[in-house]
Amino acid sequence: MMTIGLTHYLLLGGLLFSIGMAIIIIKRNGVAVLMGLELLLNAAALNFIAFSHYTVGDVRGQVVAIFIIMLAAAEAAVALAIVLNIFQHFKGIEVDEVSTLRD
Amino acid sequence: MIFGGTMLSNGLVFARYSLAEWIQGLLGDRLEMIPEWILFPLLMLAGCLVIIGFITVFALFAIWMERKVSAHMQCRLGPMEVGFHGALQTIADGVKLLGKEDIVPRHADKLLHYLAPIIVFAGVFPLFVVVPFSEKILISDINLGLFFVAAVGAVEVVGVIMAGWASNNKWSLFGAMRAATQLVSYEIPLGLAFLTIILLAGSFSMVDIIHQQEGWLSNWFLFHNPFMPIIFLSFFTASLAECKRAPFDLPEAESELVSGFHTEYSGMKFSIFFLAEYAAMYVVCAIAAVMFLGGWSTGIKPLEAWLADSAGNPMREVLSNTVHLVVIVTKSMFLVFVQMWLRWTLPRIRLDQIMHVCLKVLLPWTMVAMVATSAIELCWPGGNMVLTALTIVIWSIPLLWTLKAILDMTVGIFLKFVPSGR
Amino acid sequence: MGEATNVTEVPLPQGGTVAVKPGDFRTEEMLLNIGPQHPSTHGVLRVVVRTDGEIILDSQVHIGYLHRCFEKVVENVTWTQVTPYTDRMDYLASMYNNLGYSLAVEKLGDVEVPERASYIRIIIGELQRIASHLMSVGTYGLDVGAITAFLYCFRDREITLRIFEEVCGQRLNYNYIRPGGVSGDLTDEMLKKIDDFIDYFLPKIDEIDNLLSMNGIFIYRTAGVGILPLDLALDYGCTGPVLRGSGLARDLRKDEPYGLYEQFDFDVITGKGEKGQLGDCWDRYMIRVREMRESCKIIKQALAKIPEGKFIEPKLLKNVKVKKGESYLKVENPRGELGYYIVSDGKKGPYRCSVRAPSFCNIAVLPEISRGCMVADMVVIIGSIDIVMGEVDR
Amino acid sequence: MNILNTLSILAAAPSEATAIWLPVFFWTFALVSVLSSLAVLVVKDIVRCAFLIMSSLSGLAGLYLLLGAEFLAFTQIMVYVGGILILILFGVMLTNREPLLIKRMKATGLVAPGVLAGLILFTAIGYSVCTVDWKVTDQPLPADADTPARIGNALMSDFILPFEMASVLLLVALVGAAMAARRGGAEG
Repeated sequence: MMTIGLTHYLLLGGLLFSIGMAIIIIKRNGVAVLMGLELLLNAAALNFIAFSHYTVGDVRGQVVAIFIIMLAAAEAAVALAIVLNIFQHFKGIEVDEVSTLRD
Repeated sequence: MIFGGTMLSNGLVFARYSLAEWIQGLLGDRLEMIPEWILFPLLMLAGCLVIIGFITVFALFAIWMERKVSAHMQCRLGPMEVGFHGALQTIADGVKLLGKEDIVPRHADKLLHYLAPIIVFAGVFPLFVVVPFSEKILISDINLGLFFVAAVGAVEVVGVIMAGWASNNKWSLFGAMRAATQLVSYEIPLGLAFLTIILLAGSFSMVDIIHQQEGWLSNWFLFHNPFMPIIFLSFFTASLAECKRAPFDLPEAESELVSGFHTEYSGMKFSIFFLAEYAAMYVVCAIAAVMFLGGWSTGIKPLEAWLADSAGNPMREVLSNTVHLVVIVTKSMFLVFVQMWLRWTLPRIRLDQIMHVCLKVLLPWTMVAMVATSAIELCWPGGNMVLTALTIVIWSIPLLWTLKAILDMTVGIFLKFVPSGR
Repeated sequence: MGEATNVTEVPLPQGGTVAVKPGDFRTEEMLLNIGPQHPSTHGVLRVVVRTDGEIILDSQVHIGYLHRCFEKVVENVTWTQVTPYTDRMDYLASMYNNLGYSLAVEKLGDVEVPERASYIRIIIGELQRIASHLMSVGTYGLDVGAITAFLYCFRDREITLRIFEEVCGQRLNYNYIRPGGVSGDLTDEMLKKIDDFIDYFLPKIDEIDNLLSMNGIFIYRTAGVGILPLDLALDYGCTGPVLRGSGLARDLRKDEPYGLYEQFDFDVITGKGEKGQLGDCWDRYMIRVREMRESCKIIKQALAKIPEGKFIEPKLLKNVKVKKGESYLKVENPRGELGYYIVSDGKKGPYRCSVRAPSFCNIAVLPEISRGCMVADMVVIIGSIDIVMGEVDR
Repeated sequence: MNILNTLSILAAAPSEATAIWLPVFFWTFALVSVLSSLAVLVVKDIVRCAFLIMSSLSGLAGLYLLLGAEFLAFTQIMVYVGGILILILFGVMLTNREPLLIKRMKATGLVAPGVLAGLILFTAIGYSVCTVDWKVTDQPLPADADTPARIGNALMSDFILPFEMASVLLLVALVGAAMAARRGGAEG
């Protein structure tokens, strides 16, 4: 068995980041887009923690990851409020139909 | 003969060593032959089996106890047929449930319907990893104990929502939404109570928290200062809500939502929900006992000192662990009994009222108590005897009243019990 | 359930209103079927509610799942054969159905009732009222989730049922009170038993009060919920505890005494809005608890002065002769005014018999008072109206 | 022996014998998160998507454990599984016309570009990851390091400003979300 090193985690983070990106592009539902966004943020957090573990041997990367999680929570709350408003306004949350700035 | 003696001592050692040590003792020299990398997963497996065994045995007992407690409170006898006073009734029911058809509603999301009970159970099961029984009898004393409890406890709600959604039934969905609202909201007072204890103990670890409370009874965090009983009450109330027990059993309110999120469940899946509920009951009560009631500490300083002084005295170590085991289980079971008592006495409250209680009653009071406790801890680190005495004096009236009520009830159950009719 | 075309003001449970117009929704409205198979609809009531989240916007009561053609069936039987059918209407207060019917027939047929029979009717009737109210109070506890109160009530109701069983051999459908008297005498031993029961039962009412009526959460759940204003109650023809809960002291035993009720001293209980507002669920519930005390009072008085004598004219056990004509007579059933309208063409049985069932009139008010409440309140309101589907559907 | 702790001990100071399990755990957790996030791309039912995202993020929490960040792992579970997932599910349920029918989502016309973009991005990242020398330290955090305490100290010393800003941000987000989701919030 090979040993697991920093490269593994970075590649995994990159893979998840790419998948998140693809979700954001492909999905039409506002809530699903939000899920892709969460994946992006988490991929970044994984990188931070991996770096923290393998390159500095410190907790600073973990602290940044905590801030990322916190940001994700705030973002999710606000984004869902916006999604609800979009739903009320457009009677649907398909993001490509939401194309007007005002009515 | 020697072999028998080893077995006997190994049996006793269960109360002497943690699980890993116990297995080591059981295998003896043969352990050397097993490579460590195999032993490691085996140990994990053994831990899981021990937890499952405990949950099953506890649930069997607790369900019987619940039926008996409720029956005697309601002037009935409860199960009497299977075994001594119906003690085996739960097993009979379990066998019956196993034999039931597993019904999945049409148009239900079969995969999620199947996964939901597993996830609910997975939200409770790992909590037992940190629930301590004595110095040696615990699966693991991870240094983030209380935080682990708060985190893993949050998983349960996912399973509940999954069950409600997948059942394709409006009642189930209602129950799931209620559960989500309630469980997420009550995590806040729960978390604040955790914070206060972490603040006092300076550690997340369950064992550390208990060690902080050893010695006399007045060392218990419950009596730390006059605000701690408020935190305790708030924690207990919130934990009732987290376990979905009456008067907060809205997610499964049988008179409103038929059966809430598990309306469409039968057979084994239903019994897993049930098992998880009872396991959660024990966990929250054991954690309350650890946080406020000194965990396994007896509260008698000389006895504790005598028990702790076990250097070169294996029998006393066994005794010490046994006593601690009995003490913490008794404390937890007492709280479990209070949960049952409340369930069979109080009506259920309404959804908006449940939020009112959480956000406008529990939260402010817990906040105030937490701030006050931290201020006190800042002024008198490690507690203050005057404050402890004050706590005991102030709270003795409600405490005595509760004890009297319990006494009345027990007397009522055993002496004044009249079967229906005359 | 019509489509709302204009803005409707929907009251919220925590006070204030919310304007709802079509298309204006944060959440989707949901149609919810409560019943006919549901734990708290007290039988086979079906209520279709339109909800926004858990708040009820509108509801409609569907009945008829227990229809048994009572009024048609009794056109084909003799006067005395009708009573078993009346038993099955309000199966929780069968004695009263018997009594109402018997009184209507006696009024039309000019049948003289022995005085002892009148007393027995009052004793048994009030005992039946206690049994019925115990059922109502207990299941109400069940509705709000207090299961122990339910079993306490059932424990005591069991005793009344045993008394009934000893009196007439039946626990639920008695066929005991019949035109001309009652079908069997109350022995001294039975009277003693009833007396003992009252002595035993009066303190038990305090127990119910302690456990349920004055429980903080119970008051929290029921006070100020499902408020029925007096004019609305009168408009819908509500009677019994539902009407008295709204504050009107209307009791046929006082207002239009039948039997020998004018000779007895008791109070008519009305709601006062002590805990919430006048006419809320707690008031309606509390009326029943307090009426049990009044019933005990009446039974005590009746037991004290019950005369010796016949309990029925033996020839009347076969059949009654009723002349041509019609009569209407109403009695105060535990649920309200139970009216019997009987038409006779001089033959062996009724030509037509129509019943004014109190539950039927009371349940009609449900959509009005449940609007703006939560789904959990719906259960509480249905329970506070205390319906018996056997009577609603007949 | 602490069974749960073993995971992080395993990662930080792997003994010769137990290190053999480290890749197993890594691959398990990695597969869970990658497969479930890939499934999100394919699955049409939005509720299933939400649960898949949850499983993906839980897999990440497992990886955090392996990296010796237990505090982060439990925070991840608490915040994502207990909080954000519930929010997302509420969002899903509140924005579905037919609450009880499985909602089939339509994809945009951007499936091919989306997949392509993902592939290109991954290639770029993979290339840079493999070519750069990351200066891996030979002194990772000791296994018995009190990471929660260290994190707490870091938050209260080096990161005090971001920490305070974070609380303000959370408050603003809370108020903002409440205002935006208020009934009639769209009209102002």
